Amino acid sequence: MDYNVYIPKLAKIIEIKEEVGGSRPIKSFRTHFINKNDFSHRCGQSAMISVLGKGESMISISSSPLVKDYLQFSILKMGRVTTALHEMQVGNVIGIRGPYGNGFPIEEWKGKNLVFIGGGIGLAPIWSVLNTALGKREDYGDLILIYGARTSKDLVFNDELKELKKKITVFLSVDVEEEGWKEFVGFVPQNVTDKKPSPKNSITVTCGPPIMIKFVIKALKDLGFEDEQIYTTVENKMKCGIGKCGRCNIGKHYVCKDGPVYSWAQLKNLPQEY
Amino acid sequence: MEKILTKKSFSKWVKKLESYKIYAPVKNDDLWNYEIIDIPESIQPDYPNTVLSPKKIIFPQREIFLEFKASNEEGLEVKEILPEERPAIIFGVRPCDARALTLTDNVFKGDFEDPYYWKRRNQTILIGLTCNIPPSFDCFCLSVGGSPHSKDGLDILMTDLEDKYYIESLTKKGNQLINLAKDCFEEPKVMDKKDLEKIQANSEIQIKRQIKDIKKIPKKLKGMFDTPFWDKESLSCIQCGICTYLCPTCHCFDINDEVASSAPLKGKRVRTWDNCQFPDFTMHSSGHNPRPDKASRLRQRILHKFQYFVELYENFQCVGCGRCISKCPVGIDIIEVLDKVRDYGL
Amino acid sequence: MVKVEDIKKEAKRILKEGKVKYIIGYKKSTNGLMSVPAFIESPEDVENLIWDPTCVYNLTRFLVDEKRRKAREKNPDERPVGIVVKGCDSRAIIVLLQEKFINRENIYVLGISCETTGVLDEKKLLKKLNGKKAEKVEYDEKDNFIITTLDGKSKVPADEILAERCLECRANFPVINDILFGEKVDRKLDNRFKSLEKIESLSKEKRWGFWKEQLDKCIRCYACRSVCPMCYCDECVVDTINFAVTADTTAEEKAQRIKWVEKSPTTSENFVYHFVRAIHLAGRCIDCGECERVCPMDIPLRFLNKKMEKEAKELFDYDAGFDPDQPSLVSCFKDEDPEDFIR
Amino acid sequence: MTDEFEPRIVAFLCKWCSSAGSDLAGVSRMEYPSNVLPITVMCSGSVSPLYIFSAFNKGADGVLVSGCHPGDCHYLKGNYYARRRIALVKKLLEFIGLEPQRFQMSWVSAAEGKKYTQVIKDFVKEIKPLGPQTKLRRNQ
Repeated sequence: MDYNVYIPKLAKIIEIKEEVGGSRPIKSFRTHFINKNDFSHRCGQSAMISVLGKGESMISISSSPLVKDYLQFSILKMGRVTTALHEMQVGNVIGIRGPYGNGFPIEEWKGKNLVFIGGGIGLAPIWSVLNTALGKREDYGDLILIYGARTSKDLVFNDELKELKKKITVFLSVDVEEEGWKEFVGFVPQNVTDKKPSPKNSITVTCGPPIMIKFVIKALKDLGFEDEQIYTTVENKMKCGIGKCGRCNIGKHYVCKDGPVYSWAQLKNLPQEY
Repeated sequence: MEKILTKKSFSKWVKKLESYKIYAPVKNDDLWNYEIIDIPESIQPDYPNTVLSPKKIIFPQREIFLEFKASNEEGLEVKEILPEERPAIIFGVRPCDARALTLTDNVFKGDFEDPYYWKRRNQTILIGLTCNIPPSFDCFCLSVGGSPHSKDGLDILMTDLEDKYYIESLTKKGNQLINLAKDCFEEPKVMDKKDLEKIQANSEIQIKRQIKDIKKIPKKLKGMFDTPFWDKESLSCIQCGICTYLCPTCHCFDINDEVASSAPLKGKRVRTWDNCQFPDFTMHSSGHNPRPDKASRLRQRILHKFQYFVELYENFQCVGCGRCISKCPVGIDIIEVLDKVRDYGL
Repeated sequence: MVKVEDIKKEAKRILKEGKVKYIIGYKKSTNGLMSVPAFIESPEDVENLIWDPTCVYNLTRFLVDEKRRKAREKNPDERPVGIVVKGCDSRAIIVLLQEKFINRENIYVLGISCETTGVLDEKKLLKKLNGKKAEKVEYDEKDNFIITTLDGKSKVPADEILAERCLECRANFPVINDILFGEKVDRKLDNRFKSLEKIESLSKEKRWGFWKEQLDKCIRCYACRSVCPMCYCDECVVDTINFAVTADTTAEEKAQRIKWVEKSPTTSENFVYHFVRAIHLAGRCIDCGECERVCPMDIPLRFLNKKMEKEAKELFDYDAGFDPDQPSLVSCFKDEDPEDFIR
Repeated sequence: MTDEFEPRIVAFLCKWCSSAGSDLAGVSRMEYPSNVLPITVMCSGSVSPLYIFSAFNKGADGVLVSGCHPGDCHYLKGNYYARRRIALVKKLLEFIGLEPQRFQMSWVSAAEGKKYTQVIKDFVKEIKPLGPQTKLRRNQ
């Protein structure tokens, strides 16, 4: 045993960007480890973030593994730890342990079209895999992003999305009509049905609130996607992050270790405890 | 290695073990528990089940992980706190409780080894005692792959033969302890071996409770997730944590920061036992709770032990000690629940 | 003497007539001697009902579950729930009524008088039988219990194995009921707080020594809280997160939730937990003794509640659980309340 | 620096009377020990027993609850409720063997700066010989 799995490594916050304001704010944090270490992650993996004195929270890593200068986390203010994170300034120190979880099997997806479907903060885990695919553009076919939020102000990575539109097909949506909005109005699953992505040689990745995921999967099935083509992420309350503390399990699967990425073919056979 | 230790020589042997931290079952008022003892008297062979199993020594209810404090240089300082380096011996371990540790080992090893658990586990020697008579009315070890003289997880198994103990040393660690006081031990005679076999055979007959056809249960449970069975079975459950806290194989935990001072920041991160029967165990920060009622939480306890762990490790995460039955405030009987599971829908 | 046949007859009647949706009573357990709570839904199941000295549970605790379940149902069955209560348990109903937690019309009370005895203490019984297993314990005409073991039947004076609380009981008779079984028998008690003297007579440091040892035993399984009919708060001081969360609860609200008690089972944290509970039960605890009975670590929790009961009586002449219309102990006062301790 | 033990007293002071009383003592330059950590509350009746237990838990050597004289409560009855509740808490704390001097209650009006200083002086004097309160304190 050469290292202690429970001890977080210290990292400095080097950049904070306010993505979404209002009552459900989202901020992106870029961090840099204080001491050299061998942290390397796969797309879709998460890390346990410590605000010492407040506790730990499992957050998905939104930067691509191709980026070596920093780790990025996009965080919705939700409870004790995330509220403390939102109060932090550049230069403050947090703890990070991980990476944890299985991540997306992007090696298997080579040569395929990728359809990303996200809602709200659900774009964070997608962002990592999307940017990795962009970085290795020649490995993949068409890339499509279908993304929505409650209002245009709730869309994360707004600036980056504008850049992204120049490179790939992006369909945005907001839940309700608003002035100046020229794209789709309605929920994300409706937008999926509207845009009709082709199941041919495609993989879809869906992240967002559970209710959205449920209806997106239904929409995808209607479009002819097979269960094996549909990937999504699951979240549950976590403490250890390494499959020991016993609370995040769905059946015999520990979401922290064996998840959070599941194909619908796997997930539909698991009990509904998420 | 097999030896004979007369009861007279027992304390002589124990005296030679002074450098170890020694635990044994101790009675306080009417309560038996493992406690550190300074002068180990002869172990009473007829002690009933201790309230808590030796789990509380290997996996204490409170474990300090690390200390943190504000520092001028990096802003923050984090210091790992590992358990004290001190070899320990636990006397009078029931065979079921020792088996329980081999089952929790599965959880704490693997890709992410738990340094705290293993530090304590590796420096602790377990000396078991055959249950000549069952230590509880609710023992059912035979049903779940154990026995009153099971050797799993033990370093030494002692069996009481009235005026002496039959000693079976099962590991190097066990041999070492015997070699520390060679003159205390005698070689077993043929008669002793016969007595041992007789007592061990007899000990099995005395276990009255059993779960019939337990092999059918994991598969059966798999199909029972979404049935009203759990609502009915959990009606009398009061959602306390007795069954899981007293269980020698339950290992779920929580991690919390205990702050001594907020400015300048100083505190500890500690692990404490946690409990699948409490509603806050799985409740998300958003208020969503994947296991929202007592039916789903009782189901989790049963399925974790009798389905999920079988799928993962091919073992029931239950050793049949009977604590959860004897101590349940409302008499929920896991044997009865599993009997009903087996017969459900038939 | 109470005849279980009478209880069954009434239970059958009210179920058949559809007067109640189900009855909470006692039935035999599968693992031996003690009874377990029974939830009887059909007249056929009434045969399972029992009444003997092992009927220790205070079943009113399940009225809390019933209320919560009903609140979640879309079209709840509005009929009352039948519930079997002893004298002590009936006083818990009074407190729940007094606090308007339940309504009178939602319960149908089958009251049982303990007459001259009460229920047994399982630990005392085990000691009495030197660890031998009892198969059955029954009431006798006199103040005895009849114990059946594999060796046969024997008579034991009830006093020797009665639960501590029964030895100090002043409410052996249900103060509220829709139907009554057994007779009202007056009980003579020299001192209802006698057991407290054992601790009160100790010196200050000895008292602390005693309580420190007790508090240190606690493993925080919260069985004392879970079994208590008065511990019905939606959210308890020891819970780690907000339970009363809605979609509108802000992150700040959750973050600012004060962590009064750490989860670590240390003396200081156990002290806060048990003391908050004791003070919260002051003037509400009706001494059913369930907290002490269920404690796996044998902490004499009843002393804390009993102490509060005694002070409520001596300082404020207040008795809990007899009058649903009286204001609760700490939401009323009298001008002449003692204040000699105030500077 | 002397080695003499200086107790820490957490004082829950009613905003309408005792807190003003302590201010009066301050502005009148009356001398009294500086061992008090005052916490202003809206009424002595709003002091939950949990605050008191928590103060001891977090290391207070003494706890004082101070409110308006009977009949003077800004909310008419708050101090009467407090009187009952505090009496119970006091009995309970003494029951487990906490020194009775460590938990006290007083009536101090806004005009009684002098009385406030006296209460504090007496409190400090009484608990100094007891030494630090370690029974209920969190081990840090």
